[in-house]
Amino acid sequence: MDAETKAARKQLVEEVLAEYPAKTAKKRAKHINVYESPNPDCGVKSNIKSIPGVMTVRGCAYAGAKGVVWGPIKDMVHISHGPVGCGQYSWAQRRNYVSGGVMGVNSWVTMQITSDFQEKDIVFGGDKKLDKMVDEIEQMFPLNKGISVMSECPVGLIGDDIEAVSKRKSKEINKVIAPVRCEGFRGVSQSLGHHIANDVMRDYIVDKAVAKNADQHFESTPYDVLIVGDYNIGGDAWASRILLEEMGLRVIGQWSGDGSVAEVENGPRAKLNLIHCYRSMNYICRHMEEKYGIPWIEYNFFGPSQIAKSLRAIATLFDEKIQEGAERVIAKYQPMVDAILAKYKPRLDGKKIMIYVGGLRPRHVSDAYSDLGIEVTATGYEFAHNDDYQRTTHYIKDGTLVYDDASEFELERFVQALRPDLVGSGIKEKYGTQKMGVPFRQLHSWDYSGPYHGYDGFAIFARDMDLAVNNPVWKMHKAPWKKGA
Amino acid sequence: MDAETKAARKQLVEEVLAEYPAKTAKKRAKHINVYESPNPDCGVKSNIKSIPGVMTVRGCAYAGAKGVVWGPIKDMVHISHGPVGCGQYSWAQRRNYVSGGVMGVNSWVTMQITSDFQEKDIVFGGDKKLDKMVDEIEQMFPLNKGISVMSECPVGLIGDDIEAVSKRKSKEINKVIAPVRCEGFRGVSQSLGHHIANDVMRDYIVDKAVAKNADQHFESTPYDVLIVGDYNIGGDAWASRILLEEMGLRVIGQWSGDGSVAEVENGPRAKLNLIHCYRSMNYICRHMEEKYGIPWIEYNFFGPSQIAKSLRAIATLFDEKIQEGAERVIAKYQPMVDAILAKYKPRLDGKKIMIYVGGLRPRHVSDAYSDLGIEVTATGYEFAHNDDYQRTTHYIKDGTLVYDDASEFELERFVQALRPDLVGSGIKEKYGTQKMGVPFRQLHSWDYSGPYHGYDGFAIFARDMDLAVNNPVWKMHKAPWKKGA
Amino acid sequence: MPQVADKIKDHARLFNEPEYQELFERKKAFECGASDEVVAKQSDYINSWEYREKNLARQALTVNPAKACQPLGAMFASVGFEKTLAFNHGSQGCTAYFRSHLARHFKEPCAAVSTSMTEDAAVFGGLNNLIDGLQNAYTVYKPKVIAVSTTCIAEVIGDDLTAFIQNARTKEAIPQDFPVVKANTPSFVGSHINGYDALIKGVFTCFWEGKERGEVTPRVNIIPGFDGYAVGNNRELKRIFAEFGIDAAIISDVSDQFDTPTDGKYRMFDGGTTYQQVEEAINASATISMQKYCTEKTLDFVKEKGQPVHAFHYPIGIKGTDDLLMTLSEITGKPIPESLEMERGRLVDAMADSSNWLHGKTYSIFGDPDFVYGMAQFIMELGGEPVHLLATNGGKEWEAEMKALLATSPYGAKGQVWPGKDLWAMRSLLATEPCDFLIGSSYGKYLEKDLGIPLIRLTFPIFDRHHHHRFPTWGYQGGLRVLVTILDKILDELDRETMKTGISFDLVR
Amino acid sequence: MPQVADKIKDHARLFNEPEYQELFERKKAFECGASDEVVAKQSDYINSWEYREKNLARQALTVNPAKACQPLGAMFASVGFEKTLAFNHGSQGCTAYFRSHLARHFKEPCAAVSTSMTEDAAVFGGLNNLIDGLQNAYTVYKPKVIAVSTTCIAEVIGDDLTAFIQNARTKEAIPQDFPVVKANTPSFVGSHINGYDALIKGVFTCFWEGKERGEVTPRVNIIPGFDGYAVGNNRELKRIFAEFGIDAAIISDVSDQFDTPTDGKYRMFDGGTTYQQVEEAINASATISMQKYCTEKTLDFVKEKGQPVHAFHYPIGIKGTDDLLMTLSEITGKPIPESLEMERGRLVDAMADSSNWLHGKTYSIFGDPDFVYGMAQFIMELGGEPVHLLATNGGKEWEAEMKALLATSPYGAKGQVWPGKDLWAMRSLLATEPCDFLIGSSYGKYLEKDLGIPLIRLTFPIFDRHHHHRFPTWGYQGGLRVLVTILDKILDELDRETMKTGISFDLVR
Repeated sequence: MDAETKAARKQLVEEVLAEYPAKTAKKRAKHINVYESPNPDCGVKSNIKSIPGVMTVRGCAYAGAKGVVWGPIKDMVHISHGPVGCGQYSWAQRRNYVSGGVMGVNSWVTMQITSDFQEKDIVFGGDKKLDKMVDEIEQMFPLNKGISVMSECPVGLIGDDIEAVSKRKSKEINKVIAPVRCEGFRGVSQSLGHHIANDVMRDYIVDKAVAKNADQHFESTPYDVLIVGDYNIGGDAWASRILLEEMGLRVIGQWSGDGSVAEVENGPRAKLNLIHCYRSMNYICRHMEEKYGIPWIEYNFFGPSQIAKSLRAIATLFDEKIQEGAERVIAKYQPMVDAILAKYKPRLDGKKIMIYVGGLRPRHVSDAYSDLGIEVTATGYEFAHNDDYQRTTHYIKDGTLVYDDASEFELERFVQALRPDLVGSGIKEKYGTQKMGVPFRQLHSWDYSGPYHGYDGFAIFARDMDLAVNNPVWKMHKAPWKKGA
Repeated sequence: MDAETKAARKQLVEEVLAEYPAKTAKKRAKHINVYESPNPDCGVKSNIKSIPGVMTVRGCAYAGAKGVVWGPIKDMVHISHGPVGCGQYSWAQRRNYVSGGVMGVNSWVTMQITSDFQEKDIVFGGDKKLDKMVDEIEQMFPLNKGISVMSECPVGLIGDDIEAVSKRKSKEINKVIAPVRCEGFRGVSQSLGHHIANDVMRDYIVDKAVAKNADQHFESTPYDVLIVGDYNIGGDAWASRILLEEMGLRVIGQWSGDGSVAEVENGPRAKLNLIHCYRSMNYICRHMEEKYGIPWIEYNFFGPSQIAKSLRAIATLFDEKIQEGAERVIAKYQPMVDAILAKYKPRLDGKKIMIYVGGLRPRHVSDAYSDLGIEVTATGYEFAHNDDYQRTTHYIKDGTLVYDDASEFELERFVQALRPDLVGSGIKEKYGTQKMGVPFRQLHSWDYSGPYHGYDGFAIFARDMDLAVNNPVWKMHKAPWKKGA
Repeated sequence: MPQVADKIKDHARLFNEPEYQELFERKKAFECGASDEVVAKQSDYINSWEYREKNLARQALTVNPAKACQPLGAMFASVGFEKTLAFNHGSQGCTAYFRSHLARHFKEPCAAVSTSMTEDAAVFGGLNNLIDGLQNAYTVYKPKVIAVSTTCIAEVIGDDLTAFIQNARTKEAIPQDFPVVKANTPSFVGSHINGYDALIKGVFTCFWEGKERGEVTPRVNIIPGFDGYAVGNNRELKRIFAEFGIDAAIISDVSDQFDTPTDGKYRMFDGGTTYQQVEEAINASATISMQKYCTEKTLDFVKEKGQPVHAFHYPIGIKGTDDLLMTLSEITGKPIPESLEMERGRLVDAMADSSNWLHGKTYSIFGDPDFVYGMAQFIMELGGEPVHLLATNGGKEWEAEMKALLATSPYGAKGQVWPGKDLWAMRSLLATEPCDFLIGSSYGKYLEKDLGIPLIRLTFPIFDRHHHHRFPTWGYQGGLRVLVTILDKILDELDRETMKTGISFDLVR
Repeated sequence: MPQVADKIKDHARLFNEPEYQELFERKKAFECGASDEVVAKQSDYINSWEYREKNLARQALTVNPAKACQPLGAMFASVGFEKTLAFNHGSQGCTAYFRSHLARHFKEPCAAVSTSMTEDAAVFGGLNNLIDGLQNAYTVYKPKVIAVSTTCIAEVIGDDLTAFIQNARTKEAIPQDFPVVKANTPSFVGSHINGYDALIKGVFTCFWEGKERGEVTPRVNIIPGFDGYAVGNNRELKRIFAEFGIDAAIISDVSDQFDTPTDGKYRMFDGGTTYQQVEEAINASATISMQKYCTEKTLDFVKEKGQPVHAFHYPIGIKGTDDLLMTLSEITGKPIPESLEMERGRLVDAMADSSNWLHGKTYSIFGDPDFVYGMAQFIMELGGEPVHLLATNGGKEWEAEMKALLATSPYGAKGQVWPGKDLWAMRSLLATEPCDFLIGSSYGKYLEKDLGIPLIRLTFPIFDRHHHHRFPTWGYQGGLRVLVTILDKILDELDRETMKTGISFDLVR
């Protein structure tokens, strides 16, 4: 990027910060930067407490644990343990698609199951209620394979011992009951919720299953892999799995999109763990590597460049059969990719996008946009850690604006100043951005579209970016009689 | 009825007539009467030209011929021959239900097929167009069993020879082509259209089929009957047929609701003709009686009293087996009738209805209402003849107001003065009546309900009258803040 | 025995019962119909390209046209004027049909009289019918004005309305100065939109007789055209005028006539354009037609009087409304009010919010020429793609205008324009080149049934849904309603489709 | 390979392709789930009366409740006031959830800040968070007022809002006289409707502080309550006031805030009740609550000030609107205007026209207590029969009022009232005692799917349809819209049902 533009961007950052109280400006300054290539990091601090009153976009540990990691496991009943709201607002919001389940019979992903704490539960504690809930769950939903207890804020404040209740009731019903201490005040964002969720999954399912060799009928193959950190938003994991299977691998589980307790239990039987969302599930991959010697590899199934790269990288860890498989898969989809690019690239070439989301997407989608000719002008994470920003440098260009835990105020100013052709962020950011006349796609929920992973997903991704950017409405926001004005 | 009420009614009639110009009042006076029991007629003139400018409810000969008699024959293509409107306004309006047909393949009842006359067709004549239309019908609808040519006004005025075209093309395609001279200006109402339609059906199908013994494989039985004058509105004919079949008769055809050319051709093989709508199809019954010696009997399948009476009357014309059959049918349905009456009669008892429709209904529905406890306060026909009014005296009580070819003006005044609990008339009368706060049922289309014939139909009839009379909306038309006023 | 007093089955369910299914089987034996195989084969055949070609080549046969005849339009236009009795000179059956047709759409009474011409009148002329008719109608219904239009018979035999009406005055059937509007409306020329045109022109002709344009009053005449949504639309127009602070007269305003209350009283006449407004209309700044093809002759007549005219094509959506407002602003010199600009922004907002569901959906549209134009324009604004655009009463000029419209947008690339074609032709078009949704009138329900393409009812006649016409389709607010109507259908269908497996049956969309 | 560039399949269709169906089969082998027979058996069992009884007997477990928590209601109420920033003291995740929740319903941005309390704050109290939060929010967003409500953590640890805010003033985080509204809104008490109540009461408490009722201004305060249709309804109320010529203040009016235009500019604040109105409200003639259960404490507070209060139950339809108008008339001494009486007559007219389709249909209704009441009342006016009436956040008083309502009409005979129950209980109720239609929020779509009972979306939250909230449900015009919504569903379903055979697939209905 030319020095002038870069300077202008730095100037913009200064201007925005200047509107904060001094103390706040100083803190926020550490989280915003114009990237200098080829620095090995983005030059921003991360994973630090949000500043009160600035309208952070972040959520909480409960959102990370229940909403992201545990919620998609379909054959468990996930209790939102505490008052009604948390479960209500997150009810069926994450589009974690499920195959073959009957709601309320053997799948509970799209249900809101809560202890609905009342004042008396706060005063006298909620453990008794939890005990009774387990019995009622068994009555109502006897085919459940286990229960998770997702703690909401009050639970951690009133001294409840959900671990004890879980242990006792687990013995009674002879199923997993996983107490997850993901109270909303823990940590600084969703991120700690992921970590806690990983740890509980490790302690209450993975290690126990390995210890007791739970599924003795499982027949391993040399090609067994596990998908980790794909939550099957709009079917993402399926559009990924299909490629892995086509190249000759056997996918033995999905963590946790469309996942089941059996897949979690048998996960450690994989020969290789394939991790898509590093942020939310690297913990358990590291654990499995350390404890069971299972190697893991990050992959990126957004867009044809990264898909091909990832397929090849995965294949190198297997034999020639799989390597040929990867090439066959890439070749098979190439004509479709060519057709998609031929149709959409001319409509999108040279457009600029600003990204602000969580997890892996602020970097992972970058090359998918490049494949379509769209440049990432700015990007940032809601709840990243330093290792995320390091990884981001492989994707972004010199001069890219990077923001960590951006406030709505900052985002609005950046959008106004940079006037990108597209913003990719979340539901809270969507409608305000659009009012400015700027096209927008939700990059959490895929704006109710998807899948975006894999080749099948890329076709949809391309279509969606085109329809977002080029919808005629974006030429209409100014009344024609005001045009002269 | 007490003399006072009767006098009031006569006074009402005088008052209404007084608003007409003298000449008109004099003419209309002959059509309105307060019935004096037990006179053998209703004391009204009928089947006379409507008076210009008074808003008669009547339609035209085309409506009677195409809309009523021919239109329901499902496997023929009925051409509305002339300008586009007549066919358009009558398109799929009569609810002549059809079993087992595929629209545009072997059934055309719900289609509007027209020659869409343009100015040049008026100037140069429409015969050439008709000729071509037959060819195009054969191309588009090869499975048709024949064509009817329903003349609209211009055809009769411009000297077209549709008979010649029909004859020629009929030979070419070897199917019936029936030219029906039902121009709208012929006669004084729908009624002449029925007659013309009957005559053409006689000449172009019935007599020809008999003459050539069209269907030689037809195996007769002693119990063969033909349903005549049931147009299967909302499935009426089916709810009737089921009873006849249950009592042991074999129904060999339906004229013309859900009818087919074959059923018309084989009609004269019946041992007895059962006529429901006397007005519209008595002509062909008389012809079949005269020419083929087939007896006919009028029946009334509205309401349990008349159904039982009719079943027994029909049965007496057959052997004991059928007579037993009739009793069996009556007994079978009695519990259902009792339950219906138990449910609805208490809700309807003592209510009064005003009726104004066409065909057979102004008299035939009378006892069905009586069965429910509803009294017919006034009744009249759009297009009756004297024989209809004679038949009506068997149904109505002393003091009933009778009007023939009533104008909307008269009807409105009578409704305002008599304030019945229910009015049964047509779509043109429906909404104005309701605005007066008076419940209404369409008695042409059954207000999109039905069937009303037979026992199954009576259950629906009872339900519908209840919902019309007792819907809570009829207590709402006055604003409560106006109640004191 | 299917009926039980507690749960009575009517036609919709009764005949699915086994008793009746068996009855149908028994009956079938007497029908001597084609075999099931032959029927199936023909059923397939009518979906083929070969059939389509034959279907489109028809020259004489019309099947399921989407148009009505002139006097219907004249009747509709008549009742939009204050205490005006619609009066058809011709056979009485016509009048019964017009009245029923409008009643079925508006679910309202429709008053109109006929001269009830019969065979003798066909031979000797309808003079006596007209005289008697005028006298009776005048006496009984006490209208301010009688609006005479003709049906086929009077046109074919050549009855001279002008002479006959003069005769009626001479015979004192009506007072000398009683205004009688005349419109020749032969059913074998044009369609209901031309009848509308003829009647409006007749009103102007009658009330502007002998007058010339004088000093211009700052006022706009608006002629809505034949519009099944007139109740909602005319009221919305009046609301817009009020926001604007514009003096505007709707010429033929049926919005009250077709929306009288149920309060115990039947109003045969209600609301409508006053004749004072009609008389003053000659001096208005300009006349705007909301539907060009409904007002061609009227606008010529107005233009001849020296008054500027503007014509729109049933404007729906952003550009349609923008153009209307800018024209109003231009004519009156008044700025477009902030409140309407705010409504515009809110419609744009709704379009943006829903754009991902609307984008790329394909639609076929049928109806009157102006409606198809306005609707197609809005569809393209929504990122939708028009496929088959059909107006049975559209001609060459309309075809050219439609093609020009399609050419303005990349979303018009799939658009094919079908002037003069009927809905049986549409059937072939949709069978061979399908689309996602069909926009039209209730007549489209057979296409929906046969081809599985969901129908969105947005134009006259709507017989099988109630009260839609009480809400507007015009203006930014009307655009919002149209958008929501379309979007609801899209999302309803998506729910239905995804309900089977549960996959994609999302709580949020 | 399912994707083709010309016709890209997304999630709704992609996974029906054989490739994916086979993938699901392969995956199933790793899931070790119950056998198909066991699943089928349990699927049947959950529809049984036995299951229903167990389901209704639950004491600890809540499944699919139809209620949210207090601070959501407080946030909704906050943004109905002029330039007021909703400010949650507690964990930041709560605020993110409230904002998303409202955004998904209104398809609008929802601004609110949090004090982002974390573990240290849980231990040491949230004082610093509150002070910093106020300072940042005040500086960055420049609101006129900040409305503080609490989430669980602040309530459980017992943060003292009054003292903390005073502390913030002392530390000059905000100016001394900067108004800060307070509401304690613990999520473990009541539901969103109580949070609404608390915030409104908080506003009055803040702005009426030290004031007593003086000379009465002829004005009415209207508190709409928590209403997902607020955009349409509040505007409709204002239109009604204008027709009436009444001076009325809507207390918390979100109609502009949740309907800002897309015109190139993001408005974080728009419209809302002014604080002048709030201050003057103390001297109004009376206060009317549109939703009793949303305003119990507020009305008590107003009553204590000596002002008359009136409370309705989300009035829909004829009697609901009649009562509202008569109350307005009574309070203000102004007669009900003719124009509204005409609208009334038009709604009655629509009800009469459609009565044969509406009569005798059975409905179950769920939602907030006032909504269920108002809706059930209208359903009975339409000749419909309520079956299961459920409010998760309804209590004993509501139950008694509902039963009294049902007893006023023969159409209420089938009605069963279910206070405190959730939608998994509703599932059992509908499986064992079904009805024709279900009225509620988007959450009802799972019931529709499982039980085949069509859902009519008429209350918050509506996540999967757009812009419905821009149209009113209140007033006679709102009643018409509700009627049409219900009727469209009835007729859509009838068409769908009869499309199979063609019998009863009528053109006119």
